[in-house]
Amino acid sequence: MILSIAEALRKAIYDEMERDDKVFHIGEDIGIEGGFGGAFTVTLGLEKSFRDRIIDTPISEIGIFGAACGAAVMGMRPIVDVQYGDFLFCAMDQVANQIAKLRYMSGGKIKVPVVMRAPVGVTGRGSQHAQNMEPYFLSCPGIKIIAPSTAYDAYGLLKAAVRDDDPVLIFEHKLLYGAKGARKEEGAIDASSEIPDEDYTIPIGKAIVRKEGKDATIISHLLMVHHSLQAAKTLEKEGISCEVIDLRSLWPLDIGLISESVKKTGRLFIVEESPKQGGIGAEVSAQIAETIPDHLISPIVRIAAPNTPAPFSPVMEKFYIPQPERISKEVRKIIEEY
Amino acid sequence: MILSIAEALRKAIYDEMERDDKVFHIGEDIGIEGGFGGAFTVTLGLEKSFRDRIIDTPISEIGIFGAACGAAVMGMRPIVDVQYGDFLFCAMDQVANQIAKLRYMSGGKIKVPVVMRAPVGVTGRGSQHAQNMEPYFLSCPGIKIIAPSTAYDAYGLLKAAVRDDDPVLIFEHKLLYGAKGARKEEGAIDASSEIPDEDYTIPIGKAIVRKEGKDATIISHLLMVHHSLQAAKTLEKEGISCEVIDLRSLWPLDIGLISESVKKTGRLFIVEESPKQGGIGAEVSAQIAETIPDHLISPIVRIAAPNTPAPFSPVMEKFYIPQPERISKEVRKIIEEY
Amino acid sequence: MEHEDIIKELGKEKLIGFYTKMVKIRSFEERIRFLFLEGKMPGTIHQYIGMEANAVGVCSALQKDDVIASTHRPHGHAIARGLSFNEIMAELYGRTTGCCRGKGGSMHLGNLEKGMLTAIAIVGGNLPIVVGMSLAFKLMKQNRVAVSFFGDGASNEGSFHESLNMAAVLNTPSVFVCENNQYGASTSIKKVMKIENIADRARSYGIEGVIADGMDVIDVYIHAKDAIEKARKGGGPTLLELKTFRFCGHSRRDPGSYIPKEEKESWQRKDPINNFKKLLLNEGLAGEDELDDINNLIEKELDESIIFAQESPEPAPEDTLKDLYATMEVPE
Amino acid sequence: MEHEDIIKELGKEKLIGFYTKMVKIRSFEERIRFLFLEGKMPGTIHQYIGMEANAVGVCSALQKDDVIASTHRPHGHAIARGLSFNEIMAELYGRTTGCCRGKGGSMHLGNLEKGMLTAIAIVGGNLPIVVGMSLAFKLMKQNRVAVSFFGDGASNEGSFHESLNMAAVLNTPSVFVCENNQYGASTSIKKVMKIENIADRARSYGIEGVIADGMDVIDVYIHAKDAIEKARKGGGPTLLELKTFRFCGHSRRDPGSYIPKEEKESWQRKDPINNFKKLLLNEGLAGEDELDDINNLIEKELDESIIFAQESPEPAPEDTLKDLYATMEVPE
Ligand SMILES: Cc1ncc(C[n+]2csc(CCOP(=O)(O)OP(=O)(O)O)c2C)c(N)n1
Ligand SMILES: Cc1ncc(C[n+]2csc(CCOP(=O)(O)OP(=O)(O)O)c2C)c(N)n1
Ligand SMILES: [Mg+2]
Ligand SMILES: [Mg+2]
Repeated sequence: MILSIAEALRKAIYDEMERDDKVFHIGEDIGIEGGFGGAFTVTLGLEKSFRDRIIDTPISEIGIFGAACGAAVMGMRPIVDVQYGDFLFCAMDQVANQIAKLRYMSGGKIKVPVVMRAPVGVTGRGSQHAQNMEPYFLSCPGIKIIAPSTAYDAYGLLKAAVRDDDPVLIFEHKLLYGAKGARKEEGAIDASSEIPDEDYTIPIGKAIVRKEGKDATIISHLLMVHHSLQAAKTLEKEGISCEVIDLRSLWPLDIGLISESVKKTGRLFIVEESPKQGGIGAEVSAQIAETIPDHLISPIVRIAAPNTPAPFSPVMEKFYIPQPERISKEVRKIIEEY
Repeated sequence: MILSIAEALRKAIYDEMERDDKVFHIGEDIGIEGGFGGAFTVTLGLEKSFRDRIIDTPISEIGIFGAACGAAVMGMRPIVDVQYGDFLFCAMDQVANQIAKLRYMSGGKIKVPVVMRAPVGVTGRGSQHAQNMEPYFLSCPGIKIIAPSTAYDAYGLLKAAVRDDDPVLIFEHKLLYGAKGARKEEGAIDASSEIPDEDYTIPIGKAIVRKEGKDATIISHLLMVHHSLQAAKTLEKEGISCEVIDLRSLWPLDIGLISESVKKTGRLFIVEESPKQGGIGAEVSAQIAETIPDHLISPIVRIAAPNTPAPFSPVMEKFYIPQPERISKEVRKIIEEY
Repeated sequence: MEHEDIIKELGKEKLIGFYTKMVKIRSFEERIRFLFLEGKMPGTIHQYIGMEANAVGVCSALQKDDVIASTHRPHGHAIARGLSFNEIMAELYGRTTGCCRGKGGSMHLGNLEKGMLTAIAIVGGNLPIVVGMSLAFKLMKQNRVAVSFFGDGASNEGSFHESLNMAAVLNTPSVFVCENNQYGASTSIKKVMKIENIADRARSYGIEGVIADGMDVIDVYIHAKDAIEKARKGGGPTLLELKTFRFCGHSRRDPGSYIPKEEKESWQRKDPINNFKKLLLNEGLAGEDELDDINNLIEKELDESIIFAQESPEPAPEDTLKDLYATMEVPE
Repeated sequence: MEHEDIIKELGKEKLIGFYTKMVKIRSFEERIRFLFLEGKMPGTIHQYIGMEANAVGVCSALQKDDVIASTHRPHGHAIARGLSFNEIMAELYGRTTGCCRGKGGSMHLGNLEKGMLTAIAIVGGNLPIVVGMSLAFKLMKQNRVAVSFFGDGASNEGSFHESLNMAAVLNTPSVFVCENNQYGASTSIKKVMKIENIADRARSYGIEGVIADGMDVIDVYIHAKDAIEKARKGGGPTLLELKTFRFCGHSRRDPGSYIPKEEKESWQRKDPINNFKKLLLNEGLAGEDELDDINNLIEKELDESIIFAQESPEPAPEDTLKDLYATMEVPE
């Protein structure tokens, strides 16, 4: 059946909860009758099937993440919803000091299988409901990070995350959910997929080539995969053949696949929606520069948001988010120059 | 007079408080009679001169950073002490969502001149009192980041920070304070300097060459500057001439100075005490790789802690922190290979 | 004091002022709701319909150089604090003439020159900042007060706890106004706290907790005035809980289906504007015509502000790079 | 119940057990203080001297599969919960035989198999986790209880507020034990809260707040038992405040000069071990010899644990790279 990302995530949660009664979901407004199913409808209706395991909480992010941490340590499989990724900062101590470190501090004697679901993306709400939080967690050992750009991946990655014995942070993009009706997001992109009726997972740590090409490698995740593919399409018409890689996992990074591609194309572009400073692009760039610099025909280019918070006005917002045109322009420029 | 970093910071705070009655200091245990003067003696005794402006608080990091934020908006010049940088996570929302963004969200109509003092460094206390927090804030537009490795710089940079109209985060290293007596840290390094008796500041955003050299550029900050200099000394004896640059400011980065050096030496090593993943080294590496890749004779090398939290045992801790021997080994290896 | 005496003491002008401000808020919210529904406005909004007596009652008790801080639901606070329709409307349209030059949008309205901090859209996020603003007043020996508006939901955040305790021990001139509208997003307070009155939480900090009827602007005003003047005199912070309700969804997209019909209706009978209007008429403080004129003027002002906003220049894309640092350009 | 009756009910064995555990803690702390002063031990420590009755009273009321969570000051909790001197001592020495294999150190002691979570050195950081542990028990329909130990200082953290409220509304089997030792580091609670009893903060969450004498192991035990059994029976969380004092500095380097002499002395007269010893002797529950034997045995056990620790293997440097992920190697 064809599902949107929101639906695919919902199905994954449903299926995992049915499979394993240790799985529960906790968050604000996730299971209220007549409510939203979380800020982006992902959990809508799940409380009807699992009233005890869809747990609505006070607005208390420290409490929520701590609760998930403690429950995980005792053998449960919590999934946390944080409404907007930006609010991860409110729970940052629980995420970065506790969830990420507990196993290590215990000498490997306990495990903390928490799944944390965080919507990200710059979407007309101003600076505090807009951040792509990925870079903050890339600096934090102990957490795996995934970021599905299609419904197929969303289903398989979330299931893999629930079954993983380590903490997994899954970033979901507001413009990719495919929420419908009143909750449809402006500027949303269709990321729905055919979801086969089988129990599949997608391995954490594996990127995927979304489009093959030979002149340039474009690396991205979430919404930027779609923008990159669009740019690649434009460039293709001009005779520039781009390989587009969807990272899917930000940690661990599938540097193997990226390297293979760069060895082939000789050119690397990293596209991300967060500010360039200290972004995902920096890490990817550094790994390539220190391992296979000789394969680069041209300088690595990071295409990112500017080094500012997200502005509100649509005009500025459009400038802020790397658009397909900007991506193709940057690629074109490099190809022309080198 | 010759002062340790702790003393130089104390003097800077004293001098700034005397100069401007808008300056105040807020934090836990900073001005208690018979107490510590903060966790590392920096504010010791200051309450005797400025009882109203050395403000002891409950253990409430959200409250402390919020209080500084609000006071700054209303025209005060707060300095915050956070005991251990690790606790910044407890106040992360106030730092990253409020302090960093308020001016921007207001359309530039307000300003938030907060100085945040955060001790960092891996020092025998286990994972939660050990983190080098710099990378988390490098991803956060709106905050300037400084990191003095000498008492001279500590004095000048802190003064510059207090006078700066933007939020400034100053990372101080536990092993460089030079605290004395019972509060001396094991493994501490002497970073004291002659502090001239004049009102000087050090511009934020300017790195400095600590040692000139022609074969390789080593970039670092805080404790790693001292380790790098030691490595450079060893290498010098072997005929390898290293240029050692002390970043001093992590944001903005003095990429100009770094580039000049790399153009000269052709080799870049970035040393940092935090895990490699998503670290400062990634950003520096990416900036160099995208601007002057042709000047590189050899691949950029990041020398950092492993991608784990800090372990407790001294044996593992020593392995965790990049030691001078490791730095010289890495440089030597590259020089031999390229 | 009895209600009647109070009305006398406040006098016609002030009371008509209350009415006007409340209608301003209501009319503004009704109008932009349509602009949103018609797709003319970008972003999202959280509206203040039904809660008008809170902002107006509190802000009317403030002096010019006092400061308020607001939340994701700031339209009412902004209007009550005296921001103009123009600067608010233009901000919602993301124009350069907006109070945040288009950088903030609905959730970050503010104009510090008029005594309102840029609104903080992180639930509970403004309380610690209000402690700081009032701490600044105390340190500078200024007789000013800082007021935090926040919701019932926010009172479950750690920031609430730390802020009230810190304000208590630092004895800052702060007033914490909890607008208890019974819901945090879709969640009834009954589900997320086991106490009846949020005001009771004041006891944990050794400060006063006070309850007022958030559907009665006069009751709000009186209690707010007490708390504000107490703070101004060095008496420290107060937690003021206003019992209220929103007559709209949580945000633009929310039909509010989680609220039982009876609950909604029982609160709607307490409509702060309708009832206050009746009072004005009954007490002979105003005639229907006079009030109609007020409404009409407001509608006109709204028309103008929409035109103002729509005709205001859009920011240049590159304006994105402005306004972050006071002392430097955004580094590349 | 009167103290006398209680003593009868508890019986000799249990009471001698209390004594033994308290002396174990005290002796351990005294011993490692010297090891630190002599520079034989790495790291830093926060000691539990004077507070022994808290850990022992509470942990004695627990069942085997209950769980506790501790803080930066965890030695007493670890010993009371039944971790062995060997595994604790070896951890302080950073050896592979330590309860955290040398990865944790003093501030992160724990052994979940023995019912103690890896200690959390972030003040207030363990409370939310305890909510989660007890939530797990509730969801799994296990009759287990989770206990958080934390300090007076921690009760000013946002995490305290969120945790107690959440435990209250989720009705989890949690007990929040606030060891009010009058100081958070160098700061007197009088400076950082305007209330007398932290237990009163329970009212903000609609749960019970109880005070016990933290210098009296029996009083602690009784109140802890009530709270724990209430939680176990589905009665929800309790905030249990123990009035106590530390007879040592905050941390290894702290001479505690900020504590007035009289305050120190008045508390020292309440020494939980001395007084309990007197009680045992007075009630004829034990003779001096018997107690001396206990002390001697403990000293011997300590000697052995120091040898055990010192002779235990150091981790290999590369062990740094182990124990982070359960499912993969640390990526390069
Ligand atoms: C820290 C944080 N958590 C969650 C949210 C999402 N959110 C926005 S408004 C809201 C409800 C707030 O309830 P309340 O404080 O009662 O204010 P009200 O909306 O009723 O005015 C929530 C959960 C947020 N903005 N910030
Ligand atoms: C979030 C956080 N802030 C500050 C500290 C530094 N610190 C460690 S212990 C301590 C005092 C704690 O006081 P209390 O909670 O009363 O416990 P006690 O030390 O008295 O047992 C402080 C401030 C910390 N570890 N974590
Ligand atoms: Mg509400
Ligand atoms: Mg204490």
